[in-house]
Amino acid sequence: MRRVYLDHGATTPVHPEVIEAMVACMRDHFGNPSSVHSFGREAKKLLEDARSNVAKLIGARPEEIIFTSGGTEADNLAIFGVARAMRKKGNHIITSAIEHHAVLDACLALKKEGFEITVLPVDEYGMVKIEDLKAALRPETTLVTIMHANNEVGTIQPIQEITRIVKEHGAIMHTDAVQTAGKIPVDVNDLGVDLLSASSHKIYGPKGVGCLYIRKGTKLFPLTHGGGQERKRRPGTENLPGIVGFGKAAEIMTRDLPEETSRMTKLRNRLIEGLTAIPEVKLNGHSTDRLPINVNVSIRYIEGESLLLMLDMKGIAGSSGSACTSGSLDPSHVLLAMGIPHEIAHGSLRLTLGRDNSEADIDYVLQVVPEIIERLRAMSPLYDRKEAQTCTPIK
Amino acid sequence: MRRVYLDHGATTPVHPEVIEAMVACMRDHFGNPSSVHSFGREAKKLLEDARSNVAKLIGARPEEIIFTSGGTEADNLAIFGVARAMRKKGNHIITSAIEHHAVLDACLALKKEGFEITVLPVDEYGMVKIEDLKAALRPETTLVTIMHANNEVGTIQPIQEITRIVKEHGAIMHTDAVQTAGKIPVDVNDLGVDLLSASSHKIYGPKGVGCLYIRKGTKLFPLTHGGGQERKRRPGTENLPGIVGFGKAAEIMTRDLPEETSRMTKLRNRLIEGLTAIPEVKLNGHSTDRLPINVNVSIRYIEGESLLLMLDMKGIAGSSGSACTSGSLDPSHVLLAMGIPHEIAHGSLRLTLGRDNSEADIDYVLQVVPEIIERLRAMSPLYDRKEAQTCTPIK
Amino acid sequence: MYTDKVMDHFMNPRNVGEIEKPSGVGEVGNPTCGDIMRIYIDVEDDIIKDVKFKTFGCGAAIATSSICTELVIGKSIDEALKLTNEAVAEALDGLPPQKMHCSNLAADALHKAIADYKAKREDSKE
Ligand SMILES: Cc1ncc(COP(=O)(O)O)c(C=O)c1O
Ligand SMILES: Cc1ncc(COP(=O)(O)O)c(C=O)c1O
Ligand code: FES
Ligand code: FES
Repeated sequence: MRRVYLDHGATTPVHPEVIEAMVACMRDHFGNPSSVHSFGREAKKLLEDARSNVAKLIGARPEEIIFTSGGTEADNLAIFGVARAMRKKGNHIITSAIEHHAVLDACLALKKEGFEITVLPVDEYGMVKIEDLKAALRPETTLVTIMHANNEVGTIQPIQEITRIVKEHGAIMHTDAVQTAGKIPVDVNDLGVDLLSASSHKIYGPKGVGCLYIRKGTKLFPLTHGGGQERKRRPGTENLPGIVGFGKAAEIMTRDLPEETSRMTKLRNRLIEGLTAIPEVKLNGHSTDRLPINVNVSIRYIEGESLLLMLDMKGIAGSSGSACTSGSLDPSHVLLAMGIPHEIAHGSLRLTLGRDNSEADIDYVLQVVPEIIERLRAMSPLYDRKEAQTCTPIK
Repeated sequence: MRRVYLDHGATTPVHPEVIEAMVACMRDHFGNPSSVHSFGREAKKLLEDARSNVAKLIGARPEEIIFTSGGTEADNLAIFGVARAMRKKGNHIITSAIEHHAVLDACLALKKEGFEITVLPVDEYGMVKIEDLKAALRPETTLVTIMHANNEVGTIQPIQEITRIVKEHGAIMHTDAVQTAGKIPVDVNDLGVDLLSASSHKIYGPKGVGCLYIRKGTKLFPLTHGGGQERKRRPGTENLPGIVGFGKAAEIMTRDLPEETSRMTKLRNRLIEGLTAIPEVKLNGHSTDRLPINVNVSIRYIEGESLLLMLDMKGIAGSSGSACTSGSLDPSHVLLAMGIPHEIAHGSLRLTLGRDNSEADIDYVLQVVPEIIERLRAMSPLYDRKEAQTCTPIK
Repeated sequence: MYTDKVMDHFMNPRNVGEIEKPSGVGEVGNPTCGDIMRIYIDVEDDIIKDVKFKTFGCGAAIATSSICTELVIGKSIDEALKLTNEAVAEALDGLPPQKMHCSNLAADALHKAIADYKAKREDSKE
């Protein structure tokens, strides 16, 4: 059976060159980078080479990169780290309603520690409004954390403009760039941010490694304590094979970015056109300020998990913001924040493109999806009603 | 040049079968374990198989294992997690003076949060005394954290007995088994502990992955917040290749433990005999309650870093508790806690054995080390003085 | 995640559709995740002759709907009323824990359809 992986927003296959670099590291340079001897020095060199490559990907200096166990830890380190370090200055933090749970849940946990959190709303395209941000900033605001691009609907925020306002106000600016670093141009100095999170497994590197960019001079408490690794900001023996893999992935992404971005954008646009041509299928997110790899549609009268299962039987891997896939009781907080009603969020489908996808993959998806929608709608009690015109139309 | 790696206490080479399993995982099963589709389900299966293998290594049930980014995070999660969760019950924590920095520094950080910390002393062999523990327990003691075996001097604590007393008192017991799990028999039910930390890279698995055993029913706050992975105790996309590698390493260690333990013990004893035959070289730590892989000696009148560098020139990799290697101003806190004077701790040498070491390696070391000691002592002003009998003798 | 039996009933659901002049109709919305099931029954002499369903929900919801229709066709309404959520889940060789609530949909909708049938019968007697 044809297998078409369209869940690159969740994770990506590991690039063969990345695997090669990791194997070489584990086979030939297994030392502990903290050790005095030659095994340690070799390991240390690999560590620092990887740091340079990751720094280059986002226009940073190597000494501003702290390796973490992934995007989640990077987000937590940034948010807890700055909030606690700046506590004497203020206890107010601003974030947005469409952040990843790594950011939102960290902010909620800070609330329990006595911090005040403002969660900015977004418009129907998932965009934060500048006026809302301006209105929310207070003298005691120490940190603003707003993601670069959203993982579900792909909307890209105007981080440069946001950061300018935040910095003018004297607060610290963090952005979760897990979905952008390596996928669209990201430069910490262009953006102006103080902190930026990235993750390896979204860009063809291994899972379990990420980084936090920390602009020189930014105060931050560590989350964990122990050895003096990573300038005391993140102790523990470094995940050397993972870091080496991340470094190699960053190198490849830096090299291939322009070409891949235009190729992805073309495939994405074809996929969006094809899917939204199906009756009562609507694009979620922004039509242009959008990740090149992201397609997200709501398909009325059907539920996302059953759609994913049927796609899976046809070899197609996607994801959904349906409550039934979330393990919790609610559909995607991102879709809800964009004002999409529960029952429509239930029928959302996210397809995220990657390096391995071809035009033929898109053809296959556009052949299979309409058939499956047809089948599921035929089973749906909501679709009946629609024919009887008792349903509220999609706005 | 012959290369003899004798720093297995710092980290180990990755076993070829481990590399193979990791490559297969990255090449063929790169999905996100949280995804609904077949790529996700395959990844989930690998994750759970690894969990079973790690559980088996320490006699636990799979659902009691939480994967972390290493031993440091496992220690921090246990200590912060329990201390904060039990805060209403009490604010007193007991640890020992020879813990790894991941434990000691976590406890120190808790002190800043208002906890009271008792640091138990150790005897000259690095052993915690049961009477000291009994005297330290208070009604408000919620957590006792004492390591299974020490990473520097290899002393194995009577954790079973300690745990019995702690549990009778109604407190929670954590042990850092980073140096024991996979090297000597470890069974969480024999030991009776509530929490136990282990790390992959000390047992021929990859760096950057470890686990915390959490006995069913033990309350614990997470360190980081985000997705619902690892039963909400440790969010973030799982380090799947690392975890698969750890699982494979655990499987190999479970299989080879008895044989390797007796082989290591023999090599260790030869090495100890040979080194302590050199004048004014003395064993640190316990002679029998000792890790099979650990040799630690103090070599008077010389300094550890220069010794390591000279050994390195001969292809031998070891480590030292010298202040000059520590990056801080003090020599090993472990040696100092054992009552070893500064100047003697300075001249400590740790050689830690592994699967790849042979009798011939020991021969080589026992030929090279005396020559180097000779050379360094010839340079040492202390050695002069010694001949003039002005130095305090080693007790 | 799902057993082979769940996947079979999900991919090849039995008795999907509607009954033109049903003896009873039951509809439930699962308040926990917003899913909906509607069941139609055709009853003759208190025996369920035919059942059809329509479901908006996850794989487990569709599979439980399907097996539920199979379990009750040919049964008396009294027997059908004894069908429990657990029995439905069991007939599918089990459901993942987080999906157990989906099995409520089917049995509840069926019981509602039977109640509807009984109410209609009472009405017509009057
Ligand atoms: C926007 C965003 N932030 C954070 C994360 C978490 O990163 P990681 O999976 O490396 O923990 C993800 C991915 O899951 C993400 O998409
Ligand atoms: C006793 C002990 N605890 C904790 C650690 C930390 O483990 P990791 O290196 O996996 O962070 C080590 C090793 O460095 C150790 O020897
Ligand atoms: S119908 Fe929503 S989880 Fe089953
Ligand atoms: S003599 Fe140089 S660091 Fe100690």
